[in-house]
Amino acid sequence: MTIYGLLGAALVALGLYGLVVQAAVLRKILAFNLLGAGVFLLFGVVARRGAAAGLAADPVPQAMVITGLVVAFAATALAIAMALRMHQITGAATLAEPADE
Amino acid sequence: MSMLLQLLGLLVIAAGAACFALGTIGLLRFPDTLSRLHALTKADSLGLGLVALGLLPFAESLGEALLPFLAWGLVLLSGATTAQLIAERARR
Amino acid sequence: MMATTPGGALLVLALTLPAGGMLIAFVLGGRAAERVAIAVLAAGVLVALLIDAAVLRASAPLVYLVGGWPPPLGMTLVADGVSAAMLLTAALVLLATALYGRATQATPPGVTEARAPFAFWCFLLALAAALAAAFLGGDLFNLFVALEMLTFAALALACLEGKPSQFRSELRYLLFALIGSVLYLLGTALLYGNYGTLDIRLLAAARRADLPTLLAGALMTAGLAAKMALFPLHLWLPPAHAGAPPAASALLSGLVVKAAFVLLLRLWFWVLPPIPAAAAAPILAALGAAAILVGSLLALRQARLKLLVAYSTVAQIGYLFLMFPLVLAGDADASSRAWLGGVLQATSHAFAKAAMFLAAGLIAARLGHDRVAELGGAGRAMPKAVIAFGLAGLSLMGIPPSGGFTAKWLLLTSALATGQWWWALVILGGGLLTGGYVYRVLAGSLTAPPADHVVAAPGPAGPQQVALALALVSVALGLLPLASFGLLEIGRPVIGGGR
Amino acid sequence: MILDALIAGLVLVAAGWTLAARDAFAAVIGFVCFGLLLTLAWARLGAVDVALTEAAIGAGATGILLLFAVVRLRGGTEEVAAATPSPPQRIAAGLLAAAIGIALALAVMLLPDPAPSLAAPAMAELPAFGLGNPVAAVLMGYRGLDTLLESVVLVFAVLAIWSMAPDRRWGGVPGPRFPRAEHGPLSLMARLLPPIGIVIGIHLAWAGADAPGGKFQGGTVLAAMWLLAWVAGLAQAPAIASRRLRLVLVAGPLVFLAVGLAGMLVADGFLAYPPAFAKPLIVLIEAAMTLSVAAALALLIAGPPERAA
Amino acid sequence: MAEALLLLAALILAAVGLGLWRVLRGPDPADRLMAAQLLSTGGIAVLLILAAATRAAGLQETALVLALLGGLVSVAFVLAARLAGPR
Repeated sequence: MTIYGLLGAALVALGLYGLVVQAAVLRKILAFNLLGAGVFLLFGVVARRGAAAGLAADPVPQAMVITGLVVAFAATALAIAMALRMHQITGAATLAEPADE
Repeated sequence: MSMLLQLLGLLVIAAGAACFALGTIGLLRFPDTLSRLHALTKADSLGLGLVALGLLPFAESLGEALLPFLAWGLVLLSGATTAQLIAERARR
Repeated sequence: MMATTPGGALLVLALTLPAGGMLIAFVLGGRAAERVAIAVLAAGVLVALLIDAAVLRASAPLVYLVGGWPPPLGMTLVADGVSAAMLLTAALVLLATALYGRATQATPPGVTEARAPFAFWCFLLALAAALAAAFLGGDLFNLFVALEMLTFAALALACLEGKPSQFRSELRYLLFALIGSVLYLLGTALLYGNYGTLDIRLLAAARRADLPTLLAGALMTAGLAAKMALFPLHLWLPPAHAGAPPAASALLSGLVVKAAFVLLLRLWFWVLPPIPAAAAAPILAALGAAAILVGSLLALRQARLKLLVAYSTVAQIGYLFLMFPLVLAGDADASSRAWLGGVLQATSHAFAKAAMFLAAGLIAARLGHDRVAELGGAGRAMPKAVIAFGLAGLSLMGIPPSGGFTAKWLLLTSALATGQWWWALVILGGGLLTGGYVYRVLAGSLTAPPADHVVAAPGPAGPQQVALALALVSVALGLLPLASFGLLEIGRPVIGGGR
Repeated sequence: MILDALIAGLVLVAAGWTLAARDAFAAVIGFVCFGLLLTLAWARLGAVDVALTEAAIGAGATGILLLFAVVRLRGGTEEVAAATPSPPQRIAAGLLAAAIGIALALAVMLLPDPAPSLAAPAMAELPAFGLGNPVAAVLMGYRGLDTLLESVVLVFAVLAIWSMAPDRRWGGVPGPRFPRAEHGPLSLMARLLPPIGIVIGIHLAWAGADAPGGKFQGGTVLAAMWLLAWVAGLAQAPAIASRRLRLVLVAGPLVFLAVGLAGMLVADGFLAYPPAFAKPLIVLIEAAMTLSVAAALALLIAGPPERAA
Repeated sequence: MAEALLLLAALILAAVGLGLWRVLRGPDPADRLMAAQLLSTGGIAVLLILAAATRAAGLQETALVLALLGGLVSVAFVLAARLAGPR
């Protein structure tokens, strides 16, 4: 169980790093999803630690993760729709200001 | 009796694991995409089939016994389809 | 044990009315969406007033146990003084923006439904629901969902114009908002693991100063600060807010940012243990001070009116952060003043900034541009809009009598009373700089000769009156006697004096 | 425990690859593998409901979404190179991220033992709902407001994505048009798989009351089946102006809201159920939600309207 | 018995996990996808075995969902590649 806690922490770190360092929007979105997965995994560890009453894990954090996963998916879809529109209009794949302005 | 069957099941699953290993070796060692494709599709569908078979003695109900085979069928179907699509693409 | 209080059902109404309204407007489509939105937002003002009255009458927070399940298993909706005040502020600004939008966001004749107007009316309701959820939520995870509702609604409003240049800044806005939400969520994971509940009141009773709590506090503060565009995370805000249509900008700058502020209050004064919080609060205030100075200086240098107003938001948000070390300083009276000042700054800025953006939008629409250097004649062409801008400017500067003055004066006296005079200097300096950029706009639009193409024919009066009304409210907040702000004290955790 | 170490290691490799891959396409494949392995992690953590959700949404739906995006986002490599932070900035970011990671790991280790848990009270009150799955009881009962708001968020998200369209496309049909696959492997799969998938999806949604599963998982499977038919050219996306489509989208949240408000009159309050009817009401909500979730997820993947109706 | 099953699951995962190397190396996108597919099939096998070993309800269904959606991801990949082709 500890190992998943460490994994969650590592994923958060990786995701944050990727969000800062990656330039392309799509890669930022991927990094955001890694970060989110790390956070959810920490919820999972918390749930597992709270195993009681014959359950393998505390159901409350589990329900929170399910809610969070759906919301994260919707956010990803929105970010991608915006990135596609930006690409369609300006041809840009990053958030950097265009050099000519 | 059931113990014996379960041991037998373990052996079958082990054979399935071997199939997965072979598929991986093929994937890693074969020289080009198409031959890797052939190695892979056979190995992994066979591997999963053996696992489903080997799990039979562990099942406690009919549904539980049949579900792995349903999953296997789905993998076969989509595996075959995508293999064809990939081959189509690789030949181009 | 917590229980539903009389009047608690009003809280359900405040939340479900706009949420259900949005769903219905979405199905009905077209012009019906506009009618639904205006009816629901008008009813929203009524509900907010009833809630304020009920909180005042009870002199205690309203509580509603959702599903009848008490926390920690269930969750609550709670309206204390801050929620009630913010709810009313939001309801009024939303209704004003809707009335303004009747002129600028009407479905054009000849079509049954058009993209921007339809999205505007639906997301106006969506925003109302999200704000209600954020102000009333009594559970930290439920507040996360509220934050995400807010992100979607705010982002869609910001993108309404559909201009090519816009998607870059709005996408950056989205990424900042999402990172902010995830950091917040990370904190809630730690808090749940540490306390086994996310109910704010239960956490307040159980809080300990251990590593998980402090780390959670730091992560959640960082996330909320990113959403509030606190210096040095402010870069996304000005282009994102300035790029939106005026009605949307007014909501983004005036209200959306305040939802994160209310969450920050919950976090710092309810969830975090007071002693480490008091130690860390000066950092928050220092960043706020930097935001005031940098934001004001940048606003002074902007060539575009809407960007100027947006940078002013960065500065004015800075003031909100000054309250943290003052509230936590341990002097009961100064703490209460700082609390009032901070919340009053949030409400008066909401009215003033909404008025400013609406006025700026009207001026820009009339002149065909929003270059600050060429505002000549705006004063003659649309006097009410310019007056609205000026009055709102007074409140931002902190000149009496105005809500902004009372807020800043309370913060200032609290800073002096607790011996933290340096924050007082920042407040005064920020006021001077604010005066500088407001003066630039007013001087340009009042004195410079009108450009040829600005004809004297008056534009539609309605939108101008809306902007003016908002500005007047932000001024009128300063005419209320201090005692009338007792509402804001209801349900406030007592810090200092006691322990 | 070997299994756990193996899963964790592979997840980390996949995550690292997702970040490090030079090619965006390779990164997306890495992410799909990541989601897959994460499903195993959830299974090992005893959170089967989450494992199901991760399999359906994290690995499946997100993967499909990203794959469609990556081919349309072929971006200039020079632009990316120019916008990439400099090595010192990257090192600073790396140090900051590592510090946060280490602090988190420490904080997780320092969480109290025995851990606080709501498992016992959640189980104790379970009979009030007539449900066998405690996670479903949390989602529909104790924390029903989260779920209600989340289902509303999905409607927000769909409309937000639609509103990204150019003005002239408003009311049109979302997404690209796919050529109809009359024969060949794709056509075969698009005809064979959906009937099975629909049964599985409905089973998941239905079983969610008593076993792992529920509206989100079932709805995702249904959405995936529609997407398959769509990409094979066998199904057409409806125009976004369609009243019926919008009704399907809001059916779930609206039914949930209506039942919740009715609870104020006939039960203990908002989002409370009268004890005798708790289970049938929850099943009713779940059914409507499954439909709405399926429609919303499919439309989120299809994107803004791109063609006239 | 459960331990033996878990061990076998670990073996299968190790075997298909090595295939990640192909995801990393490529060179063709199709190679990467095939490796991902192998991983998916292996993951399904692991879940099925876990279901038998731990008797936790719902794991078999999870495997089923992976089988359904895994195929769809592959189809999406090929179609996406087709879509990208002409441009």
